[in-house]
This record gives sequence, structure tokens and C-alpha cells, in this order.
Amino acid sequence: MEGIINFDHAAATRPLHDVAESMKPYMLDVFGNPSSMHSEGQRVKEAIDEAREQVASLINASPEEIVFTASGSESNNFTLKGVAFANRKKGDHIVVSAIEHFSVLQAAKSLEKLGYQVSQIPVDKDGLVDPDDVKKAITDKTILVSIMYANHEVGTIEPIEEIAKIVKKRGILFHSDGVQTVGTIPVDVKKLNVDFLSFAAQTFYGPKGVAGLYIKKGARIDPLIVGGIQEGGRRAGTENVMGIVGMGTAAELASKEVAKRIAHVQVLRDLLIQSIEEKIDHVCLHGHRELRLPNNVNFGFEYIEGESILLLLGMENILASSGSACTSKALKASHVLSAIGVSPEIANGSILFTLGIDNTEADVNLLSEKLPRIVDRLRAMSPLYQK
Amino acid sequence: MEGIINFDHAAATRPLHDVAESMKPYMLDVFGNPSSMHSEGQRVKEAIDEAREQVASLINASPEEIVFTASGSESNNFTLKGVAFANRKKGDHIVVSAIEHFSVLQAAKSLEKLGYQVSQIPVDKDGLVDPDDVKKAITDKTILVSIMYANHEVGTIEPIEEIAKIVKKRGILFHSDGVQTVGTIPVDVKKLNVDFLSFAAQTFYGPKGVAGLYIKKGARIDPLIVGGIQEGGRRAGTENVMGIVGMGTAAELASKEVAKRIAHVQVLRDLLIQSIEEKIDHVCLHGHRELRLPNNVNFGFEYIEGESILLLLGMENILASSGSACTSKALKASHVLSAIGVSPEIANGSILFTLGIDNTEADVNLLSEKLPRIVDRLRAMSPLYQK
Amino acid sequence: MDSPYSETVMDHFMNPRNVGEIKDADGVGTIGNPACGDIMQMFIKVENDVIVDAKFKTFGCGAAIASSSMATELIKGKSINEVLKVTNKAVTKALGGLPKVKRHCSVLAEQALQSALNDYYKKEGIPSPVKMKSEEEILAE
Amino acid sequence: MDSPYSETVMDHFMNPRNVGEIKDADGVGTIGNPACGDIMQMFIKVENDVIVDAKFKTFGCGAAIASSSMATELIKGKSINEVLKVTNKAVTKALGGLPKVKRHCSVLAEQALQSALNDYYKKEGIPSPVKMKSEEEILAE
Ligand SMILES: Cc1ncc(COP(=O)(O)O)c(C=O)c1O
Ligand SMILES: Cc1ncc(COP(=O)(O)O)c(C=O)c1O
Repeated sequence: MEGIINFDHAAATRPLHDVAESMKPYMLDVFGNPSSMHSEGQRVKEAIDEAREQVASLINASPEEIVFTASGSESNNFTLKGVAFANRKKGDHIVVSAIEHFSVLQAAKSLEKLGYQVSQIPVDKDGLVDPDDVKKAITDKTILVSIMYANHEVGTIEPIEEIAKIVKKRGILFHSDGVQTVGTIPVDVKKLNVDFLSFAAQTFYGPKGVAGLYIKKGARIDPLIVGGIQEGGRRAGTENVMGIVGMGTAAELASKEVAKRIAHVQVLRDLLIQSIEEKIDHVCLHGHRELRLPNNVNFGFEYIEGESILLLLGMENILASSGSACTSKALKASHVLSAIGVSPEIANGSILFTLGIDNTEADVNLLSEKLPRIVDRLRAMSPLYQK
Repeated sequence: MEGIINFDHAAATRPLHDVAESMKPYMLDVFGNPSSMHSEGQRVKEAIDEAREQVASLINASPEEIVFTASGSESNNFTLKGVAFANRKKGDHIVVSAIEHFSVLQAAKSLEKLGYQVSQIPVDKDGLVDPDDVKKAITDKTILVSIMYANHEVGTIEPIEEIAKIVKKRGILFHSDGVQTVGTIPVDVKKLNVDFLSFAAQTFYGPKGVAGLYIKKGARIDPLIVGGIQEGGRRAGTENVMGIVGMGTAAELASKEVAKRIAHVQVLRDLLIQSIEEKIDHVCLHGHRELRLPNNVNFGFEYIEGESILLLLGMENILASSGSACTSKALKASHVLSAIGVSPEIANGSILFTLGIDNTEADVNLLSEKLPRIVDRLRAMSPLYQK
Repeated sequence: MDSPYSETVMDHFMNPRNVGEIKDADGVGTIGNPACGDIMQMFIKVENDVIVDAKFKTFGCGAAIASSSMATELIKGKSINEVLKVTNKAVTKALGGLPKVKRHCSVLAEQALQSALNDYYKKEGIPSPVKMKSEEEILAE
Repeated sequence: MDSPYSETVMDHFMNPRNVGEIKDADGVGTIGNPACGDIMQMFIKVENDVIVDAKFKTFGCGAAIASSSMATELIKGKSINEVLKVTNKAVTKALGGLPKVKRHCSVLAEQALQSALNDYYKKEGIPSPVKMKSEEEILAE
């Protein structure tokens, strides 16, 4: 929409023009089912194979190691449940961090109901997992460790390589939720040494509702959705052809442009952090200052509540988010903020700004100009605030 | 593609023009995440709500009873596993028919590995389930009966209402796989009295890789994909917005046009059956002659093999399928044909023609002219055939 | 911009009436806690059994601010007997409706008002006719 | 039209060479069964240790028909000693490759040929130098 300034790129990026163009032929003209042996089916199959190569190349995987799914949540559920079921004879213990996305935490919880054991390891006040804590949490029964690559709220980037060393030395499967990193920063599955990595197109200027899972060759996992030969038998169901093609294009563009994108958003991120800290008092930046996604700014504004900040920003056509889309509706403070020790009232007054390639310095300046007034206005109404 | 005649509508239909048009705004312009509270998110949420109403109205359900998924296979896996897990305390027994889609049969098999009991009930030579067999299969431990609405290969329409009476009288949950019926014939979940019904957009001129599950209000089911508030908490993950909008439009068009569509394809179906039976000897029609999908023609051609028939049809730009997309690759005879008592050699020589609204009488005439020559040519090479 | 809120809610959120404190209030009520995301504080000034002034301060979402604003508007100029009948439903209705997940904000407004009235009766030394109700009790009415 | 097959495979499928039977064949081999989707029958005529004619009949997929056609072409005019060395790999190579799932069709062609040669030796009363191999053995070579 005209005039809208998007500081909510973690929730959705506007698909790039080339992404949309690449999808168009698959709306009408090329309509076969890729599982069909005939010409129309084969044409579609080739398009999917190409997308698989584009996505594989973005994360330095082989095409056969990529399984397309419908969402980051599906990729996470697939991994947790699929590894648990396939490796039940080896053990029944899973390790996750306290700040994982709900799709990891809830999948773990549903496994607990089936008799599995789950250990949640804490993070420090910056949102960092201590590799030593992973080491301590591992038992003889551990079959999977799942630690996210970067947190979706506070932007902290975890020491995945270090953790992988510990986990792989014990011969345990290692998953990392890369939904906020793939396409945003360079990701190399070989260097990271992970067995599974989740990603989703909507975070890198691709369509919504298409995602994938990297499965290292040989890693044991059961499918979540069975009953079809698609994706090499690892995920049944007629493919979201248009979406997959769009994700392929988005992946190729991300491969080419990632360095440029980082440079662009990081400058804006640092400008925004600096402006807010200069212009508004009683604020705190959540997450690690250096080990941080280049597009992430998350502040707690004391004495006021997040939704009312968002509404007033919305009146200025500025989009942002109160932590995570989930918590903004559930009226509950974010589990991530509470895991890093933020008090509930400050958690409730926290706003997540995620930058993208369509943001400009002017956008940041506008936000830095509007935000202090909005905060003042709400503080004037707040029973908690005394000037 | 120009000049292609599609007799493989069960695998994929070409999305209608209006379907593609309705999706276009969601490629680029309207890009919000429907879970976001802000204006861009709300616009997308409204589009999804509208699609939910369109789909609900096609099957006479309420919008809250529709959960969007990524495939018919997902809907089937969701039902089988979700009902099994949610109702474990009530029992551990599931009843399915022998001719269900693999996504039902394999989901049932994966539940067996977790300790559930599965009864497979047979069908007669026309592919019909006898409601009495369902009655006999039910035990005190039965928690779910899953019988497909119409078979994807032989086109037989099952007596769902009668079966529902038996199942519901016992207070057991009842699922029907409606992937081949929703949008093809009128479907009314209230009249059928099912608790769950699977459907998929690609069978009714919608996009591929978007589907849904009807969940009757109050029916107990666990999510397959957990960890998000989407779909009322019943299926986590950022939505395939474009696909859902396209399915909504396709559903609305199907509601309006279903009678016209049936009239159109049924005439062609009967013409094709008649022509083949007149012009080619040693053929047999699979499935029930009357209780049959209006768009389904499935013949066994004795002494010859299916793939070579398809290849020669392909040289004439005619698309068809050898039973199911799966079996055509797996080199195994269809489980459906073997369940109705077709010998493996005839099963291997069977071709499924599925008609659609884009087919004309001229298409059928062309097929009826080419097919006898193709069959003759292959029989002349066959060691099994003696003139 | 689209919003989950009605026009009236947005109006009362953007231009809240009666924000502030009454230094020599006859009754003050505070409800909620910041961990749950909302605190509402209501001040009333009573003369001859009539609410002659009302003000609020609120930490909370748009619906909470609008509900507080509307509640103060609804009671100003009314007799105490009338005000005793002002419920969360009246606030919601005057706001042109609230999203389901936000109904508890109107409940907070009712509770803040009841709490302010209680405080008034206490200060006056009169046994209070107000029975404080829980959110569940109010929503069940 | 796109196809999973190479041009040579499609050519041998569309215009198969040597289709038919040899009434007074010196060797006949039949391999496969219709339940598995393929039967291949091969006929050879031998004069002075040379294959002077070869024909086939096949019930099977495109790859099976093309493999039979190519196998008969490969052996015609060759000495028996040369033909003993014709393997599934030679058939696949001559066809310009086969999709992985179709490799067993070239195996059938090798087996049908071996079976026809065995039959020839048997009819001649000579101990056969051919050792029939299973699909697994052939693919493992
Ligand atoms: C009866 C039936 N059920 C389920 C499916 C699976 O649907 P999808 O390919 O969307 O997973 C199909 C696919 O054709 C089908 O015919
Ligand atoms: C870190 C992380 N994991 C998983 C997800 C879930 O992705 P999706 O919405 O595609 O299911 C998200 C969503 O934003 C995320 O940020």
C-alpha cells in the first residue's frame, strides 16, 4: 500500500518483482502435476528441481538435501517429531533452548505427552545460549538437540558452530531453526555442521506459506506427512508449485545480494538504535548488541504498553510488531523476553522493529521523530509514570 | 500448452482465469502477515476470512469449521494422527477401507507402529464398501472410521450417508476423504453427517498445494503442526495467502457451476466409455457403472502395458494417467485395482482418463480414434496377445 | 488504516477524554497489574450524590484506554445510583463493540469504577452497596 | 513433447526394430512376468556361430520396448562369442541412458538374451557357457 513504512519484515517481506514474475507462468499456463509422467507434469517437475537447486545453493547444500514444506512451523514440527519417532530405539531425550519459536517448543511438548523427555536450557540476559549448558544437558538418551540460529524477537545470533561441535562429537542429531537467518545473513550448512535447518520464504522476499527443511544426507527422520512419492517420499502431497518457484527465485536473489542487503539494513539498524537511545529515556535494547541480526531492533519502553504504541505508529502508517505476532494477540508477555529476564511490565511495553531492503534513512528518521512523541503521549496517560 | 488435450484432471486442473486474477494482488501489493495486528496484516486476514467463507459455503459448513492445509495428504494425515492422539484414552482402533489414498493408509500404518490397531475393510469388484462390513469392523475401542467419498482411480462413489449412520450411532468420529468429490459433485457435510472431510483445490480448478479439512464443531482432534495461533490454533504456520485466496475463488465458482460442470463431463464420460467398448476388444471398465464420478473413465486394456500406452498418447499430445501418479513411478500395480480383484497384468495395462470442463466432444472423438490404433500397435508387439 | 477496532474506539483512543488525576478525589480505584498488560486508575469527584468530575490514567492497550475514556464519559453528571448500574456491557455498547479478545478491557473499566465507588463510600463512612466482582463473574452476567 | 527418455529411447520405442517372432528360431528366451509389468521374449537365428537374425516381442513400458529393440540390433550380425559379452550396460549406453527407475528394463534385455543363448546351446547339445544371473547380480556388476 502506498505510503506505508514497513518495520515488520520479520513477519512478512513484500515479494520482489522478479519473484512475482517467475511465479506467474505457474498460475495458469503451466498447470501439470509434477508427479504426472506426461509432458505437462515433467515441465512442472523441472521447475521444482530448479527451485531446489536455487535453495540448496543459498545454504551450500545438495538439492537432494532440501525438502519443501508449507511453513517454518511445519519444518520445525517435522524435525522434532520426525527425529523423535525415527530414533526412538536410540533414545527418548531432546534438548531445546528456552527461546525457541513456539513451533519447536510446542512440538517438544507434544512429544512429552508421548513419553519423551525434554530439557530446556536457559539463555543469558542477552539471549545467548551457553554451549556448556548444552553439553551438560546431553545424556546417553539424547537423540536431538534443537537450538535456533537467531532469535525472532531479540535478534541474538547463537554460537551454532560451537554447539554443533559438542553435539556432533556425541553422535547426536542437531537441528537449527534458521527461519530468521536464511536469506538474511550468509548461511552455510556444511560450515555450521547441522543435520537439519528450517527456513521460510516470507523472510527473504519470497511468497508466504512456502518453506523448507535441510536434511543432511543420511540423517534419520520420519516424514510428518506420509503417503506420497513427493519430495523423495519425505513429504507427501501435491506441491505448492507457484510458491516453490517463487522461493527458488527469492533464494537466488538472496544468494547474490545478501552482502549488499546486510550493509543496507545494518546502517539503518544502528541509526535507529542510536536515535531511540538518544531521544527517549527509560528504554532498554533487548538482545545482544553485537551478535545480533543486522535487521533487528527491539526496545522496551518503560511505563507504557506495546499495543497502544503500535496503534499510534499505525496512525502514522508505520508498521511494527509487539514482540511476536502470537503474543500480541494472546495478551501474554513474550516467553523470549521473560527468558532473558525482562520484567513482565517492560515485556508488555516492548516493540520489535525489523528492517528490510525497502527501508530508507528517511524512514528511520521519520520513525525517530514520531516515536518520542508517541511515547510521551502514552506516558502522560500512564499511572506508572511520574515525571 | 497449445494443442494439449488434458484427460488427467484428477491430477491437476488448469486454474480458472478468475482464480488467477484473484490471486494476483497477493503476489506483490498485499503482502502483510495475517497474524500481524497492523493494517497490512488485517487486510490479508480479511482476504483469508473471505476465502474461508467461500470454501465453507461450497460444502455447507460454517467458516470456523474449515482449517486450511497444504495438501489433501496433509488433511488426511492431520485427521488420522490428530484423532488418534486426541482420543487415545477412548480407544486405539481405527477402521479404513482397502482403497483409501496412500495418505490415509500410510498414516494408519504409522499409527500401528505407535501401538494403534487398524482394520482394513474390503470392497467389492465395483469398488463399493459394504456398510455392513463397517458395522462388523467396529469394536468398543474404535475411535475413528475413515472411508473415502469417491475413489481417485476407479471413480466409485461410496455410500457415505449410510456408513455415517452406523458410525455416528456408535458415537465414533467419522472422516471421509473428499479430495475427488469436493468441487466435482455437490457435497453437503451436514447431509453426509461426517466429522471430518478432506479436500484440495487442484481438483476444482484452483491452485496446487492448497487444501483444507472440514472439522465439525466440537470434534476432538490434535493439530499435526503446533506452535502458532493460525487457523484458530489448529494448524501453525504463516499462511499460503495467495493459494488460500485462489482456493476461495475456485470454491465460489464451483458452488455456482457444479451442476453445469457435471452435465458437461458426464456426457463426455459416457461417450468415451461407449466408444472404447465399441472400438476395442479385450477391455474392461474398472469401477461402478452408475455410482461413479461424472468425470472418471478407467479401463484395463488386456495384453499391453500402461506406460507405453501413455507414451503413445503423449505423442498425440493427449495426457492421461496410469492409475495413480504414485504407482506409475513405483512400477507396482495399483492397490485399488488389486483390491477390486483386477489381476496384476490387467492392472498394469490400465489407463485413467479424467475429464474436465475444458474437454470437448472433439477431444473425446480424437481420443476414440487414436486409442484403438495405439492398442493394436502395442498388442502386435506383445508376447501375450494372439490374434 | 484498517484496525481491529470500531471508529468510536479509535476516537476514544486517539482523543481520550478526561485523562489525568483528581488531586482531591472523593474516590480512587486502581485495578489490574502491569504483568497482565493493563492497569486502570479512576478518580471521581462527588457532589450531592452526583459525579461532578471523573478522570483516569491507564497503562494498557488501545481498548483499555478507550474503555477508560468512555467509562469516565458515561458517569460524568450522573447520580451515584445511576452510576452503580454502569456495567462493562454499557461501556462496550457505547464504544460500538470490542473484539472478543479485548472484552476484558471493558471489564477492567467496570471494576475500576466499582473500586472508585467503594473507596468513596469508605471515605464517607457509608457501608458500600458495591460488591466487587471478578472478571469471570462479570463476563458471565 | 518432454519425456523422461532420451531421443534414442523414444526412437526405438516409436519405431522398434525387429519386432516379431522367428518361427524356426535356433534359440528362444522369455523373461519377466506380467504381474511385474514386463515380459520380454527374444528369438535368435544362428548360422556358423553368427547371429543372422533376431526378433523380439515385449509386454512392457517404453524403456522395456526400446531395450528389446536395441538389444536385437546390437546382436545382429555378431558372432556368438561377441554376443556373450553384450550386457545391460551396453544396451543402456547404446540407448543414450535410461532413467534410474528404468534400469531394470535393460537388465531384462540382458537376461532375455542370455536365456535365448542358453536355449540355443541346449538345442545344439553343447554345454552352455552362459550362467543366468539375477537382476541384483547384474546391477551389482
Ligand atoms: C482421494 C485422494 N485423496 C488424497 C489425495 C492427496 O491429495 P494431495 O495430492 O493434495 O496431497 C488425492 C490426490 O490426488 C486423492 O485423489
Ligand atoms: C524463528 C522462527 N521459527 C519459525 C517460525 C515459523 O515460521 P512460519 O510462520 O513460516 O511457520 C518463525 C516465524 O516467524 C520464526 O521467526
